[in-house]
Amino acid sequence: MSTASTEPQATAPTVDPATMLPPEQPVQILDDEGNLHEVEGFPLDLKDEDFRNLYRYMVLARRVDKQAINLQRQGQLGVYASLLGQEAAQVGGAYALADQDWVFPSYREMGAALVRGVDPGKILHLFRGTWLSNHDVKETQFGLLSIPIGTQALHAAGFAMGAKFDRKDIVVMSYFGDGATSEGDPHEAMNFAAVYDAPCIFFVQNNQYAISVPLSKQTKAPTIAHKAVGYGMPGYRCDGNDVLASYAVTRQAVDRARRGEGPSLVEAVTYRMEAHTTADDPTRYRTPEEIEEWKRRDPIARFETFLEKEGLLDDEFRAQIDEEAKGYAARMREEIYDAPHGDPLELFEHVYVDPPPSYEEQRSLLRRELDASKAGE
Amino acid sequence: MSTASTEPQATAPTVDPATMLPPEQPVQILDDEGNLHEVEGFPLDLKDEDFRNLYRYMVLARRVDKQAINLQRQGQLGVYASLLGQEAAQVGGAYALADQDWVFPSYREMGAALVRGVDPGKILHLFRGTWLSNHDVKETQFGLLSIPIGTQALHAAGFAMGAKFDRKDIVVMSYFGDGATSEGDPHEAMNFAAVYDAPCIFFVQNNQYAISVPLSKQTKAPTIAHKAVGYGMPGYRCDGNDVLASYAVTRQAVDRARRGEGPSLVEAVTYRMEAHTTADDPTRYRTPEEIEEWKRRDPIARFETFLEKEGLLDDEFRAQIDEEAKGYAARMREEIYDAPHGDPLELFEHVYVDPPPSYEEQRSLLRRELDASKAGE
Amino acid sequence: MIVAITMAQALNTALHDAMEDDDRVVVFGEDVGKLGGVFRITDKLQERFGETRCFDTPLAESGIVGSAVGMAIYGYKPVVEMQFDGFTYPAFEQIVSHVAKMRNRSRGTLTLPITIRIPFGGGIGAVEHHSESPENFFAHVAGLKVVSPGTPSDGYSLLRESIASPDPVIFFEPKRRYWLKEDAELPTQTEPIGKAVVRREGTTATLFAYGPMVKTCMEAAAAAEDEGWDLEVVDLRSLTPFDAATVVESVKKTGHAVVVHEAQVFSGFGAELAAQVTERAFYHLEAPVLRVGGFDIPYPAAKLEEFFLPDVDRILDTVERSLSF
Amino acid sequence: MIVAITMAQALNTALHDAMEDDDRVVVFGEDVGKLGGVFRITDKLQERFGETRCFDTPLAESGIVGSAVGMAIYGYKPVVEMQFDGFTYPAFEQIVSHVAKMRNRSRGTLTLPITIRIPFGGGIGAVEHHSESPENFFAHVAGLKVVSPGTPSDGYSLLRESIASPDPVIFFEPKRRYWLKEDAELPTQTEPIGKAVVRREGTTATLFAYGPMVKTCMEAAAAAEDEGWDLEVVDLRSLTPFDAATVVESVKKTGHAVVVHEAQVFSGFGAELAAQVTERAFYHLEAPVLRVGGFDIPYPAAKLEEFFLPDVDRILDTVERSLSF
Ligand SMILES: Cc1ncc(C[n+]2csc(CCOP(=O)(O)OP(=O)(O)O)c2C)c(N)n1
Ligand SMILES: Cc1ncc(C[n+]2csc(CCOP(=O)(O)OP(=O)(O)O)c2C)c(N)n1
Ligand SMILES: [Mg+2]
Ligand SMILES: [Mg+2]
Repeated sequence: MSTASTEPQATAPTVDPATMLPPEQPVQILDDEGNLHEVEGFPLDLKDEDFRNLYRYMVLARRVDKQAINLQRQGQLGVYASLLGQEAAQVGGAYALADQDWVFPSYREMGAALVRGVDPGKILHLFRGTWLSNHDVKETQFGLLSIPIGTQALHAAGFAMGAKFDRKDIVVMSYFGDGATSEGDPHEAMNFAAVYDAPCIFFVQNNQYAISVPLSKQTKAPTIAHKAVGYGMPGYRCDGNDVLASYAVTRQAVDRARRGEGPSLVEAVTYRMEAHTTADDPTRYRTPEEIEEWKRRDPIARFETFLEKEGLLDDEFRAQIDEEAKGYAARMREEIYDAPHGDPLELFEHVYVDPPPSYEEQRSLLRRELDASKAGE
Repeated sequence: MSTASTEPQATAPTVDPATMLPPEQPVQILDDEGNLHEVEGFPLDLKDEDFRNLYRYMVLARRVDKQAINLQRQGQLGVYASLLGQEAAQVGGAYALADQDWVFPSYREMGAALVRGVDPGKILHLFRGTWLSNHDVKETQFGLLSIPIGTQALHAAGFAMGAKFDRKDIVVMSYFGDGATSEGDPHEAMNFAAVYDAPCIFFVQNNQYAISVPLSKQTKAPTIAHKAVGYGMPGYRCDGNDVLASYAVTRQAVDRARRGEGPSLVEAVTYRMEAHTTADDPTRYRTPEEIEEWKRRDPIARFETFLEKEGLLDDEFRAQIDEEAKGYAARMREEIYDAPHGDPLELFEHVYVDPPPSYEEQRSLLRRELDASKAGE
Repeated sequence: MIVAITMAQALNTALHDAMEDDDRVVVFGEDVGKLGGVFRITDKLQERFGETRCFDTPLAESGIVGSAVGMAIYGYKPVVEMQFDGFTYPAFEQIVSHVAKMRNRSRGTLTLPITIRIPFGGGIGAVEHHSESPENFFAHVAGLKVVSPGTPSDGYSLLRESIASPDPVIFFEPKRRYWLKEDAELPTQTEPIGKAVVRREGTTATLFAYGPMVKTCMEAAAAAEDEGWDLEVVDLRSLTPFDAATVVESVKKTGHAVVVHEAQVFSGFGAELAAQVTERAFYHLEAPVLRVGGFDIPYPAAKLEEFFLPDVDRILDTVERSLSF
Repeated sequence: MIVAITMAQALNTALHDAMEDDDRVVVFGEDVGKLGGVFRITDKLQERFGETRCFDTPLAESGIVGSAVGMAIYGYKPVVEMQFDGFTYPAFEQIVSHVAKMRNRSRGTLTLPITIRIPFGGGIGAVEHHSESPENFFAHVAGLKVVSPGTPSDGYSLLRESIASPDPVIFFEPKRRYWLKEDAELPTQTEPIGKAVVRREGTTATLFAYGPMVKTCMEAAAAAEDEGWDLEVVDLRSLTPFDAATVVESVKKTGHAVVVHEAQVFSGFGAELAAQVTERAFYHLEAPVLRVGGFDIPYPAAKLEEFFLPDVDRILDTVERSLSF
């Protein structure tokens, strides 16, 4: 590490308070009919290939999500938290990152995981319960799914502080939800990141609900993006069902962080089309009308219209994605279906590098129990 | 309680985002030379009597503070957190409350305590260590001094929620410092209060430091008042060394709360002239020049100039305050000097209404120990 | 009328009845309103009592407990829910530094009649942080009562008593027993908080448990008959106050004590029970008090929890170890 | 050169040397930079190593620990300070749910070499929340090491080892012993973490202690000579790992065990020690393991702390009780 230096870090310029409030309307580049409108300050530097890739990831995310729900219905997963409806937010946001960047997700980021090259099958082990996680964080630069709400925001901030102190070109992306903004940890994380000008993006998928609690009962702030003001950082806001806006807005935040100008908050306004998790019953707290309303704003359909108009979507490409999706789904089933848990004795393997002496006794006890139950079978 | 009603509570109007940012300069009504400038939106509804009272409380606060420091120097208090320099912020803010209102202080609010009629001698028991507190909260409507930073903000929010649900005309004032704004609890408190439109004022004495940590390392926000934006409530900002501004600004927030329009944040920009506590050595982290600079902005001197110009300050009044201050100081010494702790067996008295059976055994043990040590003397 | 009621029904009815009887009782937490709680323990309370008596809060546990402190000072009797055991930790400071200490700090002038409900323990195949047993953190904090029912009728009675208690109560609900049934007539009134109850009389050895492990111990005792062992089962019902008298009486009779909980054994509540029993019944013990619990590892993933959790076999193996000491 | 060094100097030097030896070691927390910490344990580190190696944070303990997790994943070895024991609670969730569990959760791929320094315990006449003994909360959490030095030379050595440890360590500094002196030469290298040490050999009974109570127990043992008792004193040095072997060996020799800590006795660490000793040395015990600690009440105001805290008299009374069992 190159941290022994005592020269003071360059400090980012303070954000001009006058320009701090997010615009009244979220940035939208594709309108609901799939027409593209360039928005000042949020240039699109995308090639045809990128447009097609964004589409591809969204479709894959949806298919992977569907497969996961099916696995849950078949009793193969204990529970699953669907991203349906949030494909554009996740894919657009994650697509703005560079190879060397890192992600600290919550538990609903299968789409972001896909973009970052994480094997969705591996992630599902958490939901199946074969182990508490099962992808290699260091290899994928994708943190473990975090269940205690908002806590991962601090890990992201700390990681970004580390990168900053170490003068490395790494941007860190932290995902959390609208509900998480009420917890103390994201508050502390945004404050820490801002104070140290850490290259951290706080990407809030505002899907309108925290389980059953609607946004209106979560905060009185006009928007989630307004929360950035209190940390002296920019608060961006985009139509989270518009993959181009999600990308372009996040890209501004990422570029800013990469230039050493510190963190940003990005609010992606979207909607959780499914239940909170497969264990939830959303009919208790929301209406079919509301869901219908959002269905019309489907992120994939909208982008499809655009791509078709642009001549970027042909049957061959669709077929290719379909193949790829089938491949993913097959791999997920292969990875998860009836996947056995490992040797129970592994439970003692990873807690400590240097386990206490009592572990030997406890391991023996478990071994005896396993032997006895085998004998009893 | 009148809470059995099921009709929905009236909700406060959402604050207009366009008007949300605090003004660039804190509201100042008395300039550094003691000239009064009325500020639009912050009318002064004060009579001569009130002006004199504000002065009286500030002088008393300073004298009481001085007596406390002396008691500490004489070994009569274990530690003490001085309010020197913050008289205008505390007195002006507290003066805006009505009789029925409540206060939840931190540990530096001797000035607010005075205004609210709490006996300063009683408060000092905390710092002497005769007991963990010693004033009657219910009688004084002044909460216990709270040491874990920012935690009392939630008690204030909860109390205000209670008052709101019970449809009682009570405004709650929560004091905390610039450092406290970094903790999770004040964040959660401001969010709760805003969501329920609770009549709660979050009064931040920004005295520029959290022990040794200057504001610039505490937050990147342009001002503390900007933090209100993220909760959808007004963020007021006043010159905390101007008692009239502190009063007038807080008064707006209090009136708003009383009208049922919800909480506000008030930032009083001031300076801690003394060490953090008597245990601290501020020469390690701040310069004499900085202190000199703030000395020139002394809250009492400034107000004195004004009162003199207005003919509101005569020798008789000064003498009267001096008498009163002497009386307070005498009472404090009387209360604290060599004050014995109570019967150690009282330690078991107040933990539970229904103590566990083990308390009898433990009380006997302590009784035997006390007897033995008496016998050994 | 005596009917089969579940733990969940008993708790829901207790909340309902408490709110009916005293309009200072308010219920709040995450998703407790419209949804009725993720386990439906607060089902229909908002519908019945309105949004100022039962309401959803923003997602913030310290906020929930800290605002309960303020509401209690105001004069309410807050009953708050931590959605799961593992999400109690953000509220730890408010519980330890204020809920537990406010009365003592105020020299008795501020009592906080707060009930903090926590669905706890494993066995339901949940994801991480949803199966923790944090009860001994709170047993170590003076100023709290720590209560956990093992049966539906106790669920009702202990929850009513907790809500009525002027002292704050951490109320641990055995979530895997929410669907446990018992023939009972509500309202039930069982023994008071602080009283342990002998659920099954026996002479060979005593099993001590609370919450979810009461049922497991009853099953172990039944199975032990095959071995010719006549096990006594004592349901502690509360950790604080701890009913040393009943516990010691049983040990004096059987001479063998095994304490069972799901929590990790190291510095778990079993240690306190063992230390007290040993001190108070030293010459009656024919073997040391043995402890059965989770291993000293983080709670495992769902498919592995059966290897972590105490079960009939682990209990009986331990009884055997005690008897052969 | 052997000179009289204080615990504070030993700890400060340990931090300095660790930072010198490994530039991944970073020190942060409230007021640790310019001020050098309220107890000056981090004195001059910022001056020497710069603001990216030793820095002040905003006032937020969860933030401190949570960002340490992120920095550790990045590759740093964070040494963070909780300013006082009572201010550790806001960080409880990050410690319990992440610091302790990350390595296991990640199946061994993410180790978190974090040291959390906590000045703890009473006896310095402080105001509320500045004299707590929360060690047993952490001893109950699998995945943590819990360490507390009783002497300056251990202070240096154990802190160096904690910082070097790939496993996270909660490092409890006995604040009332910061000014305790010992003739020693730095750097010291004492027994490793996990090894208890016999500080004084004896035959009548054994006193077990850690952190601030080691000195008190040594004083008690000296005073006990007047009674004709030859007390052994064992300094545990770490609660996790717990050195059952050394503890049991001593009990087998003396037959009488008294465990001493400042923390409230109920569900304190003494219970774990008592339970283990009883189980492992049942037939060698001539009396139950007795526990000496604070009463089961909140830590009292400064003028009353002497009545709460264990002292030589309370220890010797308890030894007497053990001997007359
Ligand atoms: C600290 C904590 N408290 C409570 C929960 C239970 N819980 C799981 S998800 C959830 C709602 C989260 O809402 P949001 O942050 O909006 O994310 P979303 O699920 O909508 O993506 C809650 C309350 C938790 N996981 N962690
Ligand atoms: C939770 C918690 N962490 C740390 C401390 C130690 N501490 C006492 S005062 C203080 C600084 C507070 O600064 P600020 O909020 O600005 O208030 P001020 O003292 O300046 O009035 C700190 C860190 C504490 N009391 N509580
Ligand atoms: Mg959401
Ligand atoms: Mg301050």
